[in-house]
Amino acid sequence: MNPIVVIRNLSKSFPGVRALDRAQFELLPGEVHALMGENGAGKSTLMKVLAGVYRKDEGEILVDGQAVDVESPRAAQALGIGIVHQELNLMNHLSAAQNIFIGREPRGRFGMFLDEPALNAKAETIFQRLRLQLDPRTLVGDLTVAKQQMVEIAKALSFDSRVLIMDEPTAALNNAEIEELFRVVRQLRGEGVGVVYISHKMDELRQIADRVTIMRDGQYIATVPMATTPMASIISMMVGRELSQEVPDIPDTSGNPIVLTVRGLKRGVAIKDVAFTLRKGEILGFAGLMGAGRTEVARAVFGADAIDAGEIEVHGKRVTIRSPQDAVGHGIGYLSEDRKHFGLATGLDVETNVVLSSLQRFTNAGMFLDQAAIEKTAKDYVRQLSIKTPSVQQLVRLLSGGNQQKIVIAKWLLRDCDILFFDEPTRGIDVGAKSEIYKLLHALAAQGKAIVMISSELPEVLRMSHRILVMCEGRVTGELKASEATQEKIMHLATLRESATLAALAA
Amino acid sequence: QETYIPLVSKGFQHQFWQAVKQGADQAAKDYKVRVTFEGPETEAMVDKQIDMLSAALAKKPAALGFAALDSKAAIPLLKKAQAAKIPVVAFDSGVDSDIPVTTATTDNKAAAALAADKMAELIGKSGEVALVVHDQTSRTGIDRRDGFLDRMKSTYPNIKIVSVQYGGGDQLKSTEIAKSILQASPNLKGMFGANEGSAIGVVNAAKETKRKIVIVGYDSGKQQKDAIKDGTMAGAITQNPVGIGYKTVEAAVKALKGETLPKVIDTGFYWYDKSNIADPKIAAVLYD
Amino acid sequence: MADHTAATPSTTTASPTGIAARLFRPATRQKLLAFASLLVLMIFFSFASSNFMQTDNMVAILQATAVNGVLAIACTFVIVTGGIDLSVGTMMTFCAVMAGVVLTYWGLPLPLGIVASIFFGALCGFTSGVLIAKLKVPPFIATLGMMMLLKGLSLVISGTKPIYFNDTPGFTYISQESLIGELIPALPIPNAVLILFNVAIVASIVLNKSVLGRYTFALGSNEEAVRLSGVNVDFWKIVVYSVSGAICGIAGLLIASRLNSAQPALGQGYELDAIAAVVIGGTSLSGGTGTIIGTIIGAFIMSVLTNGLRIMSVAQEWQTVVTGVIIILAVYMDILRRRKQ
Amino acid sequence: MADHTAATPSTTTASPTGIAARLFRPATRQKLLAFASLLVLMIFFSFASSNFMQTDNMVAILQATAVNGVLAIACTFVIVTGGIDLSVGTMMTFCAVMAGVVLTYWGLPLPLGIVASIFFGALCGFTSGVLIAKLKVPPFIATLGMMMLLKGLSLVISGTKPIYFNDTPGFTYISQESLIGELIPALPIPNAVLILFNVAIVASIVLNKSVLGRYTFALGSNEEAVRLSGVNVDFWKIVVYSVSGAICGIAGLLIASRLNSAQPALGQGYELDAIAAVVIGGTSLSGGTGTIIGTIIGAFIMSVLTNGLRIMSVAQEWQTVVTGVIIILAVYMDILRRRKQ
Ligand SMILES: Nc1ncnc2c1ncn2[C@@H]1O[C@H](COP(=O)(O)OP(=O)(O)OP(=O)(O)O)[C@@H](O)[C@H]1O
Ligand SMILES: Nc1ncnc2c1ncn2[C@@H]1O[C@H](COP(=O)(O)OP(=O)(O)OP(=O)(O)O)[C@@H](O)[C@H]1O
Ligand SMILES: [Mg+2]
Ligand SMILES: [Mg+2]
Repeated sequence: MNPIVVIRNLSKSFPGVRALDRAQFELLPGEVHALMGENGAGKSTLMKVLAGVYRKDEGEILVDGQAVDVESPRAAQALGIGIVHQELNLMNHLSAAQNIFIGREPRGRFGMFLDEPALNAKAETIFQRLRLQLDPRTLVGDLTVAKQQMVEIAKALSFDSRVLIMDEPTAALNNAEIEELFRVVRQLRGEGVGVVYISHKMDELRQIADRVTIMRDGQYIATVPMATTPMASIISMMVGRELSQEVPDIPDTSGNPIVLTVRGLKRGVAIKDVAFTLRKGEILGFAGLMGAGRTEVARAVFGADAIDAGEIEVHGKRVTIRSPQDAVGHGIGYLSEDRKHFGLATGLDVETNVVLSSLQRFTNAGMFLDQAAIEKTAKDYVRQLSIKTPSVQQLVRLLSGGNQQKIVIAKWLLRDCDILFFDEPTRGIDVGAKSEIYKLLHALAAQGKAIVMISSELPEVLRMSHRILVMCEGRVTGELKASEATQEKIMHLATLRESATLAALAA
Repeated sequence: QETYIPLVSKGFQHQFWQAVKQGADQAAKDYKVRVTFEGPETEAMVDKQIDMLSAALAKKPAALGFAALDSKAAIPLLKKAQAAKIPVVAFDSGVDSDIPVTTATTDNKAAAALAADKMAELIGKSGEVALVVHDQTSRTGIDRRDGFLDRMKSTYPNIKIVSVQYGGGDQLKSTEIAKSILQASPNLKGMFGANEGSAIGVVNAAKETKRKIVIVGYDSGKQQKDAIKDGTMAGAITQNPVGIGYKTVEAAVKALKGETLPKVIDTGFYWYDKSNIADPKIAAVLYD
Repeated sequence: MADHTAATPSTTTASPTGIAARLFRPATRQKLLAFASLLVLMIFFSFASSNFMQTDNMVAILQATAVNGVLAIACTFVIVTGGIDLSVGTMMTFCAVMAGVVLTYWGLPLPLGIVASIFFGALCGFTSGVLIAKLKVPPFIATLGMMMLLKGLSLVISGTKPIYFNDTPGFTYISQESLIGELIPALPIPNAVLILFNVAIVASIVLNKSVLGRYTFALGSNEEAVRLSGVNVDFWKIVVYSVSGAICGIAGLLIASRLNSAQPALGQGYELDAIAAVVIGGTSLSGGTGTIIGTIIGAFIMSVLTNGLRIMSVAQEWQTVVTGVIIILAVYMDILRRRKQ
Repeated sequence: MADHTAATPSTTTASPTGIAARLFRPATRQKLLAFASLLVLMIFFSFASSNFMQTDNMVAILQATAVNGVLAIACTFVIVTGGIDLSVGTMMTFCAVMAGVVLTYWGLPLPLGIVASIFFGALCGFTSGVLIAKLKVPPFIATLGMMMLLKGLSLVISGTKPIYFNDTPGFTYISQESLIGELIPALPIPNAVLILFNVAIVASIVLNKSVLGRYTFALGSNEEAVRLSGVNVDFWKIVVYSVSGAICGIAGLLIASRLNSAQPALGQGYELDAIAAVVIGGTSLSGGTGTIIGTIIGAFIMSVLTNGLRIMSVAQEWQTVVTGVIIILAVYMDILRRRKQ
């Protein structure tokens, strides 16, 4: 079989960074080809060059054996190359259907006016194919990150491309949606489409990928078949060393003092009478399906959104939290699931973002900044979290997605809160870094911090939590001890709809 | 029922117009009528003035005072006033139409020509002269500029006009403009500031650059009077803004009573300098 | 940052049929509520002065809104893309002057003058568009430069004198006469107002139903995403600025016809009024949202306010104070209304 | 994992010491290049007119920049947060009028007048800040309203008459006299310029080295992220507008001292010049970036241009045309320079 895409000796530099260094890649029709590497290895950059977003510095790209110059996204589309970008690229003020067909709107009369019904119908067809429950007319800005991600995927599918690049498409998705996505991907593979699949989730890759190309520091390392290569060796190729997988033992925290009590929390339809407690030194996992309301709960407790009702006690004392400032004042931190919009000032540099919520600590006379101390602190965290950046003065916008995530984590570590909400903390983070973050969370808990970890990856919830709270449709549907929790039990609680819960409570 | 007479003027914020307003208010008191006074921000805003005029007409006034920015543009509304039997008194500059019952005005061209004569006399009828004017397109700006330039051209062949620039009557801008002109013309002998703001700008520039030139101004105001008293300014032309305002309202009242009015009420203009500034006749037409 | 609460007009939700049903939909109620500030103002002024609520004065208000309204529509397009156009005022004047050149200096027939005005508007808009899209000059600077350039050119071309249209008999018809008044004498609404509403309707259709409109919103929402979708962003941006320019050309005709002359010095300062109308109408300066109806309401709020204060004979310095306060209040009311939604 | 970060080029930025080395760093070269447009203009005018490059004229240019420069600095703070301030011009006038009230009407001593001007500026800024941060009125509208409000108030308070400072002998010293000239007679640089540079230096330090400055940038970059970091966003926004207002108060003193009077009708239109200087100086209107030095260069570009064209006695209508073109060109050059970087 002739490859559809061949990339040879491709190099690309950004100021201060050689993102790609003679990288290679080959894609066959009808295969799902995984691209793996640590954060900042150059995966996204390689694919952006292929999709016409960046121009290559040197090297060549062959499509169907012909050397091509992919000079713009439009040129890529003409070559049959479609891409789901790692970062969402949506127009929030337009509807889902309008987003999907931007630039290819069905036209009505005179070729000037839009045929909205046709547009919505076409979008609906794609949603059905994805088995996605979504009104094509909903504004994208009103959707959750997960739904937005699905819209991006629907958009890529709408091109009927021969090459489909998916850069971490499942970072925001839950298992059911991932299943649907995989079904579609397999179907496309059957039709002879070449799929490039980038992900940090190993189990997914096992399920879907045929071959894997591994990259490290912008260089090509190897291409191996997925089925026959042990995961450990792929990982060691990625990180360039062995990674130990210690399984932490779960301490008993049931006797620790309670640091946070939430009672009767209500907010519109998103949060319906939520109550929970959090103990010192405990990691409380929040499990649930997309839209279960976990993010909403965290934001409400943090004061980011106004609540309709509810009591919050911190260290046994009633507190009123009206703004994030109040929350931070009471020692509560919140790491958002949407780093680009809510976590980072991406136009500013690394050090500023790291110290953003602790700025007052770096002042002389309460006014002027101690620049040296800021730089030193930022450098410490860059080292501690292995953040890949040319300097702490680099703009955060220019970092790879995973490294951006680490900066948000650094920000909250530095703030040193007693109570931390981590909303999808490992989203888009590579295996190596993931285990670093796990270690970090355990270390924090061991220091006596209380942690709420919201995660849509069940294995992660199971592995990390001392106790698991499951939510469905804005209600807490159950609580599980770490020892008794299984994927099945969680899934059961996560799908307990309102009437079922009432019945269960009555029983 | 009190008699209501709105005055729609060319401006409102400048001291000149405030003086006109003062005269109108005085006449309103004397004749027991109610007047209002308004005008657009700049003398370019012809359409804004027309909106003001139509709002004034909507108030069903007894009579109307009007200083047209562009007389042709206002004719449809003036016709409406005529149809509603509202007498219109034009002031400041005339309206190209026979609708106004009378016009209370200063001959700006003749006044500027007088300024040119005085300037020529003071610099010995030869040398370089420059102008700072408030506006390039408004009637008063054009008339004062052309009145000055025409007289210079026709009567004083040895006087060279090196520059005419426009500062919108803004004192700061006029100062900068005058400074640039002084810089560009080291031999400049005299400068004419065509309204209060322009004249003050010229005075400021001369002070800041410590240049000795002959300055001729226009209108009055405290700073111009001070400059004349301390010799920085040789003299200035003043109109009789208070008189314009007074006469306008007076004429309107007379028109309402059915009295016949002359076609033009010339409110006059005067040259004033150190020698006659304290003269009661002059002092009466100067404003602070 | 994305503005999650803002509603796009282009996505009117599932349409139930029947006019009554439509009228009572929440979305429609919402839109009607946008008139609230305007109504409050009008009611207030009716009580404050008996001269306010009279046909003549209503007509005067309509007439006074025409030019600013059309300019505001032009601005709406640009602002929805997230840009800004400071040149609308002087561009209007420039177009009027060009119409004067064609009609009065060259003595060509009226339709050519109309075409010239709109053509030169589109040309100026095109130039701004090229500067912004191709040379990447920020809209503020490109249109500021354009504003000064056109102001100067108007003066140069006209010889710093007004150009009168006395030799073009039908010219005043455009703005001053009343087609409606000829049919219904009790409603002497001048043609300028008719033109304003026609421009508004066409603009509304273009913005909501056409490809151009779609890209206008898309550009304002996330330009990079549009570019990554393979759309020729530069081209569409240039089109938007050209359309906006052409609309300024219409405004140029309106004002020239109203004054029966092209006044070369006029125009600067008008851009602020136009932009204010757009923003009072609920369009966000960060782009991606906006409605023509909002803009029209905004323009009316401004002219009702100005007219009402004049009718009440409020001292002019106080008029300015009150206008400032009311503009803030009107927008604040609109914000409260949306927040409740 | 730690060894991997070492492999990345994080070592390239280790700062070389020594002033010479610093001067030749790319970052410094970059900054110097920002002066390019200014230099090109100055060289051009020197050739065009022998009267341009003379001490007197240089001093005149410096002085002509003072007011606009200070206003532009005020604007810079607001623009870096992603906001805009249309009220700087009339706020300046209002502050001048308030100084007049304190000094001339009430006859209080000079320092109180200075304090009053700055205080009322801060108060106005504070009010805008509250409207924007607490009531969520968009900055454009809040400051537009403020602009009109203050314009009206200046006229009301002053009785639409200039207030003269003849009874406060030291008042003209603020702007007109020359402290430097007393020491070095060859350099009669007026105090206004000294004040401009002092304000610039302090503003630069505040923007780059203080907590306020850091939050100013952060707000402009991503306000929501700052809020979710537990920062009191509203508070800091109000502080930024207040600081900006206080700086307008300084501008008010400068202009009042220069004209030895508070001219209540002046000020509108100055905001566009100030904002233009900021944007020409490379600050983006969408916030998050900006430098005071850039703003100062922008202000100088504008005044050199105006002065040069006047010295060349270019007809005024052409001055406007040329200014428009040059502003666009200057910004385009700056864009090219950054792109090369
Ligand atoms: N526009 C840019 N300017 C400067 N540097 C960039 C830019 N885009 C990417 N980089 C740098 O190039 C390197 C490769 O980034 P890339 O986004 O391709 O990584 P990645 O493999 O996709 O990582 P992740 O798994 O975190 O998404 C990183 O060091 C990143 O900081
Ligand atoms: N910006 C928004 N506008 C409107 N509705 C929203 C918005 N964000 C969330 N919702 C709704 O609120 C509910 C709870 O969403 P939330 O994001 O808290 O879920 P979650 O459990 O955190 O899921 P996820 O896995 O997506 O993070 C859902 O019904 C969702 O559709
Ligand atoms: Mg990536
Ligand atoms: Mg969530």
